[in-house]
Amino acid sequence: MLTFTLRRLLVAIPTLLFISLVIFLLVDLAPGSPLSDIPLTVPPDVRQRMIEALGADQPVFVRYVLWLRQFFWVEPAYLLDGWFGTNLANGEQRILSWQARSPVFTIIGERIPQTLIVIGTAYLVGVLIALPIGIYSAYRQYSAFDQFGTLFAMIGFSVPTFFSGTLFIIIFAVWLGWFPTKYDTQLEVTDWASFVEQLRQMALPVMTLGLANAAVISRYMRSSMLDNMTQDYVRTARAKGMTERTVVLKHVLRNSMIPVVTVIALGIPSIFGGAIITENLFGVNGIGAALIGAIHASDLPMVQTLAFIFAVLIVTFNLIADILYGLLDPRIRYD
Amino acid sequence: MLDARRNALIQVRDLKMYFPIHSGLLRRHTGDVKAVDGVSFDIMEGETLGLVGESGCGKSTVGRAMLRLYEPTAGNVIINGVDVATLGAGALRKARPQMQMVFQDPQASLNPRMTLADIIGEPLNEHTDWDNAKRLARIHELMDAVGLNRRFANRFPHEFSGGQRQRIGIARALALKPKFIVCDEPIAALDVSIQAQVVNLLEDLQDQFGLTYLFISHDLSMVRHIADRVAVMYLGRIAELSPRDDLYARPLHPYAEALLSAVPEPDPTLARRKSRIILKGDVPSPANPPKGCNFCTRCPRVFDRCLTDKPALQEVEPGRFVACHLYSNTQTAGPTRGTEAKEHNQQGVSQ
Amino acid sequence: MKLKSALLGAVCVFAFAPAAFAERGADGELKLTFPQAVSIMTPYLSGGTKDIYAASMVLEPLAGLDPQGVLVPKLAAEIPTLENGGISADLTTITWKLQPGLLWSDGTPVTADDAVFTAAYCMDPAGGCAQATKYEGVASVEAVDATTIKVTFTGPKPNPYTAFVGALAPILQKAQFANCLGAAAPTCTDANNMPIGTGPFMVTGFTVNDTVSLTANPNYRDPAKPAFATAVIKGGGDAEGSARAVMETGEFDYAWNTQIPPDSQTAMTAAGKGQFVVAFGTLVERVEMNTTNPSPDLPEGERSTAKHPHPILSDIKVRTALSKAIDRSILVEVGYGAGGKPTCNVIPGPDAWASDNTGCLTQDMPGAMALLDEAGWKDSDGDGIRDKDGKKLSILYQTTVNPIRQDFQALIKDWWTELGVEVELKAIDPGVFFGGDPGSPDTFQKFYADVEMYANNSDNPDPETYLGQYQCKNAPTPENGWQGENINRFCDPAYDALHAELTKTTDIAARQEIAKKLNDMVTKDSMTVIPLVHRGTLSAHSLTLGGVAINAWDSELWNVADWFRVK
Amino acid sequence: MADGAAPVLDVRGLKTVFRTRGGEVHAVNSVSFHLNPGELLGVVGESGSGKSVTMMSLIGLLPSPPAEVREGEVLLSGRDILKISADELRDLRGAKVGFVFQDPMTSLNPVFTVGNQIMEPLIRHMGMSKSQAERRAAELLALVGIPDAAKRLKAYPHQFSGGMRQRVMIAIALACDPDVLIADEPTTALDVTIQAQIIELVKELRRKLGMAIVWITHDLGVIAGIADRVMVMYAGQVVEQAPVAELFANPRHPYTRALLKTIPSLTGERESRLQVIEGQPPIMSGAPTACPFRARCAHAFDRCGTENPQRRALDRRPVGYGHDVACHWDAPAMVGGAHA
Amino acid sequence: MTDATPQATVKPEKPAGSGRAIWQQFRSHKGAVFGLAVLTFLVLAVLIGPYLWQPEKLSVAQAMKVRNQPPSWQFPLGTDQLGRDMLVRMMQAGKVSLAVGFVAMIIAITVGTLIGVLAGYFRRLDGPLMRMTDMFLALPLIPLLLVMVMLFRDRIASVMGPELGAFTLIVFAIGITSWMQAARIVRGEVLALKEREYVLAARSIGVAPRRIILRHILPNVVSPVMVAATLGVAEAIITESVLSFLGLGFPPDFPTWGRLLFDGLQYMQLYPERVIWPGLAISLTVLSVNYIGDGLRDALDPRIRGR
Repeated sequence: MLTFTLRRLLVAIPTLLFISLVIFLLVDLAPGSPLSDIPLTVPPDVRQRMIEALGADQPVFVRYVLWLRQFFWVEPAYLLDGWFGTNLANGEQRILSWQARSPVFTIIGERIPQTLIVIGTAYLVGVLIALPIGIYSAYRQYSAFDQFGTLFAMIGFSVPTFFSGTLFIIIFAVWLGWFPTKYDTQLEVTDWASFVEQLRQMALPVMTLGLANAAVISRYMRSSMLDNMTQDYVRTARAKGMTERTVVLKHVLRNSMIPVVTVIALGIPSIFGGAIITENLFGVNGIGAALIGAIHASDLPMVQTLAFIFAVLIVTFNLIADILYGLLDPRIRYD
Repeated sequence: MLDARRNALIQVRDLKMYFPIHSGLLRRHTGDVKAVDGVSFDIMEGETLGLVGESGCGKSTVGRAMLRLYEPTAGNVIINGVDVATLGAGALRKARPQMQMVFQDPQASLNPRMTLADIIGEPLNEHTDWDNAKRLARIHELMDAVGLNRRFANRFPHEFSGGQRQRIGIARALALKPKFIVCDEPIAALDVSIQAQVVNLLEDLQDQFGLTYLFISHDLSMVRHIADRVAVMYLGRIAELSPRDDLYARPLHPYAEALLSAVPEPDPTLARRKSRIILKGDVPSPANPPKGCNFCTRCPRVFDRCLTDKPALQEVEPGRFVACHLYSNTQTAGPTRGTEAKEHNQQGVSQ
Repeated sequence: MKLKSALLGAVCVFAFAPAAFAERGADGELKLTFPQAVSIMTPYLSGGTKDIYAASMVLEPLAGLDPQGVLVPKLAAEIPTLENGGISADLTTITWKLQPGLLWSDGTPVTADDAVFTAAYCMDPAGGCAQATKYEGVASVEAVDATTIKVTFTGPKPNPYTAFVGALAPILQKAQFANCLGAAAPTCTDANNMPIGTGPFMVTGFTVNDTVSLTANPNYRDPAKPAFATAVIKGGGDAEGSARAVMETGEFDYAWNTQIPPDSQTAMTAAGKGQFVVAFGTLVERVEMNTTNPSPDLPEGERSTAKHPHPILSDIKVRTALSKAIDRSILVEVGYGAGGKPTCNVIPGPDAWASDNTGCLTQDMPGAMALLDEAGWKDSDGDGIRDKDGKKLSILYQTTVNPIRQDFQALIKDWWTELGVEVELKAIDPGVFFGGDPGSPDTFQKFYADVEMYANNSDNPDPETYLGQYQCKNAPTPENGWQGENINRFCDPAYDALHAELTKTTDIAARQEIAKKLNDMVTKDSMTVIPLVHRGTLSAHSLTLGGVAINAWDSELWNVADWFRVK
Repeated sequence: MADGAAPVLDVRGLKTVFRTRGGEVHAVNSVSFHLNPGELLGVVGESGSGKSVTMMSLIGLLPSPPAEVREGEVLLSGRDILKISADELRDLRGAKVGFVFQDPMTSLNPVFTVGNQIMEPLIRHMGMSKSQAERRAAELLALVGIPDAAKRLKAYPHQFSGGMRQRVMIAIALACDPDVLIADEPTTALDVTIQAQIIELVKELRRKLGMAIVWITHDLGVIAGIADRVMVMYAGQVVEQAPVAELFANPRHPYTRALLKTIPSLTGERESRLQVIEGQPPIMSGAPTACPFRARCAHAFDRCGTENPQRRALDRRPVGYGHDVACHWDAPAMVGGAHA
Repeated sequence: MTDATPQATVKPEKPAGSGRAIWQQFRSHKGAVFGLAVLTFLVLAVLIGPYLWQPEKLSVAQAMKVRNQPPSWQFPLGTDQLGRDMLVRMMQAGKVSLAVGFVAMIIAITVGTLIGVLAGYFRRLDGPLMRMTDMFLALPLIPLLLVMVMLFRDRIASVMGPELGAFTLIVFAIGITSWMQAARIVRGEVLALKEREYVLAARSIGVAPRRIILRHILPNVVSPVMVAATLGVAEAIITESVLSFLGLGFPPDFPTWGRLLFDGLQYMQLYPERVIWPGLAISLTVLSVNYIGDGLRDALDPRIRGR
């Protein structure tokens, strides 16, 4: 297990370097300029000066190497300095967002909490809704409940979040007035009242995303349960006189969860990646909103960094999913 | 070990099939699963050689490696004078028609999405450039030969019973008029009443077309019926190779003896009288076989030398080959000698 | 129009309501929402209106402009003029006096040195100052004494109210920004995000592209203001969501830039929680005619350059016909409602500067058809599309991605198709269209299309610079890397001469006359620019928010110190 | 054969059908049999003959739908368990009736330890505490001949060989000391030498514990060595039933006879050609109106096509207790047994 | 045996794999029949509908009077903010959306299956191809699409014209960025299939790898591919709407369902039918394609068909 993990880690390094190069080039080659916001009355030479001030006039490969150094040396050094009060970074220049002129990692650091809280909760809620639906759908295959579950999942697949989100706003905020439409990122939970407030403002984005997530995961859960329901060991459990509850919720579920858990783990990077449209719609202003904002403003350092972090997370969680599979399934031997 | 009486169609020499084990950080080659570890035998033209052994002993691997479905690690497989173990891809393809295989699971060995005619006709597509009519005629001919109704040519495998499916598999193997067929547990997945049908069919076809069979099975009584000579495998090696009647009447290798004694006797009176040798424990892993004789961990007659030296397969009686130290101190061990050894060792274990 | 007069009435009532009885911080929290989030708090490093408006709550210039475009003193004691001697007779210097006793929010005094520093900060060529145009022509800035600032220009400057005037050019605190000169400017994250200012509020918390938290400045010069103790600017979402948060759910007090369809405006107003307000500046949605040939068949480097005149649009009759076919009032009705009005001018205001050019306001289909016939474009093969010499009257019409612009494209395409013109539409991401990347074929400067539509405005009531765009020398070409504001490559020596005269004229009435003439030359005389709609900025505020006086010439939040809670 | 004692299991007229899209399949058709205390009843038949389905349906282990137990009585220690609720039935399964299935590779849950799986019925049926159950589980493992039992409790099924897993299955089945053990082809998936080990084990356990066993198999050889009484099934019906020696010595149903002849012997004379039963077993759609074996039967006559034969006794003992057969043909007794 | 025995004249049964049998199995799946009916309806509506429903072209002035109308006899689905007939627009949009959805799905499935089969069948290609798949999964989609569109739009447009060019580019862009799931699924299946005995049987006959893949492997990965395909259609239709939203899609006068849905959003409260029609159309397409996929999967499998 350990050597397997180490091996996968070793393979991940060249993969990541390659991905970083592709991302760097892609983002760099994409058209668009951070200066599109500047009034049209600003003369060209001033624009040119501003572009130079953004550091965009060096050859692309020089910038790639510099960026790599920033990413793998300077920024971690700042992180360590922040933790231990050391001075590894030695005042070196950090990666700055072109749009906000502040360090990209500081911005991302500010945004991760709300992304994790909102999108993470939505994912969790999605999983918590999906599992029982999937389990019961499989247990009563072809029942009315199962048919309804299929329909629910299909709607979840086919309705874009910008549509369901707006619908929820109109129903729950405008008509019913239950929940606010704008997420207050400054809200600190200190007492019961603010906790309730936090729950209220999370309600709409969590509902929107949770439903979409639940649709997907419930399908996986159902098919995995169906695969296992017909296994011989289920008959053994019944032959031992175990209650249906034990048979389904202990024997079948535990086995069915193995592939589902890895699917869930593979979906976790999307939590960090944020849900671009949902975040934007509700003003959650997490990573997803940062990404779309940066793309619209052609904020190259921000897009590159976010894209690469996302790639790192995907690679990492792929690895974690593999390891989880091994941990959950005693039959798997990696060596 | 050549049998001069008849012409050896097949000569297998020191066939090895190792599946490498890679482990560690750098995926280094750290060992091998020795599925087949130096197997040699001949099969005479028109003969049926039975290959018996328990699951995991490597008997199926021998069959597959002989037909180059696996790339053998070492050794020669000379079929009709050609060493197929070393042929290049093109030459191998040309050599394929003369050697064919019948598989164990008639369900799994037929593509569920192809019709019977497609399945039987596939070898013809590959190796002939016949037109449709000619091919169809041949398909019908083959269906007649294995006793399938011609009307079923457009049916799918799942529409047939297990026995009929196995007939399809046999027809496919016969399509190119092979000389040699490896029957890899062809009856293991069939019901008792159907097994007999298939075995009879195989025997009829052998007579009709002069086929040579390697009949791989774990069913000792069926092998007794069909095979002329029988090889008993244990953990990748041949323990004993003897003419059928000799083996069943008086097995020489302790493993062969135990194996035969473990077969249930379908006669209550005999069954109750029969004294059985019950082997202890399980077969060791082929990735980590014992240092000495492969059977030494379970052998009721094990002695010191068995733990250190691997016995070679030697002819201890005319036509009888055994790999056991009980017989290895002499090149000309006769039946008496073997019996003595056996008695001696029985005393040895009874302590 | 009923809505608009109601709005104006409201503005009058609230803007001049006596707020003196109020007490600083008595009205609790002011909540604002911007569809685009604030990314930085100094206007010198950002061109984004959202950033400039947010910064205007904290940083102040010497003088600002009121809703009528009239100068009002902010930090200055009074507006310097020729009459009071603040401007030298040769128009080369302007001298500002600071109000006495001004303090930064950290309690230190404001001095002339801060202004000197601010000019140096923005004029440093390595700093990438976004407002460098504000300091163009400035030769030197000196502190005559602690409260006197003298700005010297390189030549006579008929309009010297650029440096230190308006939300784009506020005064920075020297002490805070001293280490942020030149190349270091972007790295001063703390100062850029939480500048110390003199405005009614000061920043207490800043989350990039999300939220700005502010609290009343204890050292603000009017002890009774601001009425609110704290303020928060929440960014993100879209215009729809921002408007909804004020007009329907009442979560926010003020939403900037709530450009939504007229129907939705009416529906939201009906909810009775807030109202929309509009400010008309000089923003004009227009169609620009390409005078050069954008054909992709031309070699790269000659496409859309003066080398090849446009095969169709070079004919003024065609251009006029295209303009005549457009019903501008329908455009307004569909796209803007109260937030726009039809116009034929590129300089639609202030009134004194605007030409009374109304010829284009009524649609004239027969006239347009006649003109095309006259120009020789006739539908000879009966396919519904006019042609001449075997060439079809076919036009590629591009603009940015924006629902209203796409509606405009659809309508104009309908009218032009009716004329017998084949129209192909294209919509480009605004980041690319306005991005100015010389490598991209889709920038508005490259103009690889026959006509394109966008909006532009003069950021100063005096349009001298703005009108300067249409000089021959400003045409984008491959040689200058496609940089240049003369988008349609209009070139008329008479225009250039007249503009040169404008830069020398000091008499305000004369300047206005020249500006009107220049305006007419590019619009009704040559039909190179077809103005469509004079757009206002549409914002929304809650009915419980008083004192809002929307302003097109300065920050919309120019008088945020006077805002209060209606009880 | 303790005829005097009341049977632990008495099945009367059991009928099970499967509902499929193609119609009903009568998988078990009026099957009656009994099992005396301490007796080993062998049930022989080919796949599809209904031998497993019979055993599964009497204790409610068939998935429903599509299976439906339509008629019959199943008296377990005198109590009709087809009439009790699903919950009560669950209380009997694993407690009064233990099961061993064919494939030890798939019959154990791969993600739980062997100990856990043995302890489950102990905790459920015997109300043991965890530690009690653990002690008992270790005893059981030792009982079925697994060395180092206490340690092996923590191992997972995949860490055992096939034979060892089947021993674990037996330990689970015996955990609550059941009156009846139903072994459904318990050695079919195993190698001969391992099969021999398991058979020895079962014989030994039977001596020690004295439970009654139903042993389902298609291998007459296994039956010959282990059973007291044999029941032959074909197409969902019992065609012949007799004490084991009697059946092998004097089979009376043509199917039983054919079956015995198809098996090549390991010891006797080697036949030049194997006996075959031509044709295929039928699929039992609809209630049978004729003898299901008639198409493959050498002795079939008119009556076989119109009337499904009832079981009839061949000696003085009632049907089910001596030798009985379901055949219209009055077979002459075979001289010298099947292998003559 | 070659001479004409009486048996040789026996006519073989009709192949059970013929269209009729497949159709019969398909018909027994209620959901699939429903799906087929709905999809047929949608396809006919977008293909034939425009010929059946040709309302009089309104001038701009006339259209201005009928803006934002609710459904009526004159405008069965109402009108939009410019007074255009929504039914006409829905039909135009449907043609594009359905075409984008299916073509992009076919590209994605083709690429995914190809990569999956190669990786699964040829051990040596497995590592590199799967690394590549991981990489594509980790790539940021939007910048990738931006670059592709920037690099190729004009070149393609100059060859094929703006509309067909945009179609080709969009379909290609979506296809090329959504094959990864299919590749992973197919690889897993192939790894299992290639150990099946019938593949061994084919090898023992000497069938070349290419033909083994075509004849023995591909037909048997149809089921999982079908599932991926149905989801792919929905994803492609929705991705297209996001692309249009970013200005990377079709020319602005070229409606698609995704675009109509997006445009309708800001009118959702006032005129909910503006989002209901395109939303319904997308959902129905996805739903019907999914059920058809289910039915086809069963119908194409001779094992299930015979049951």
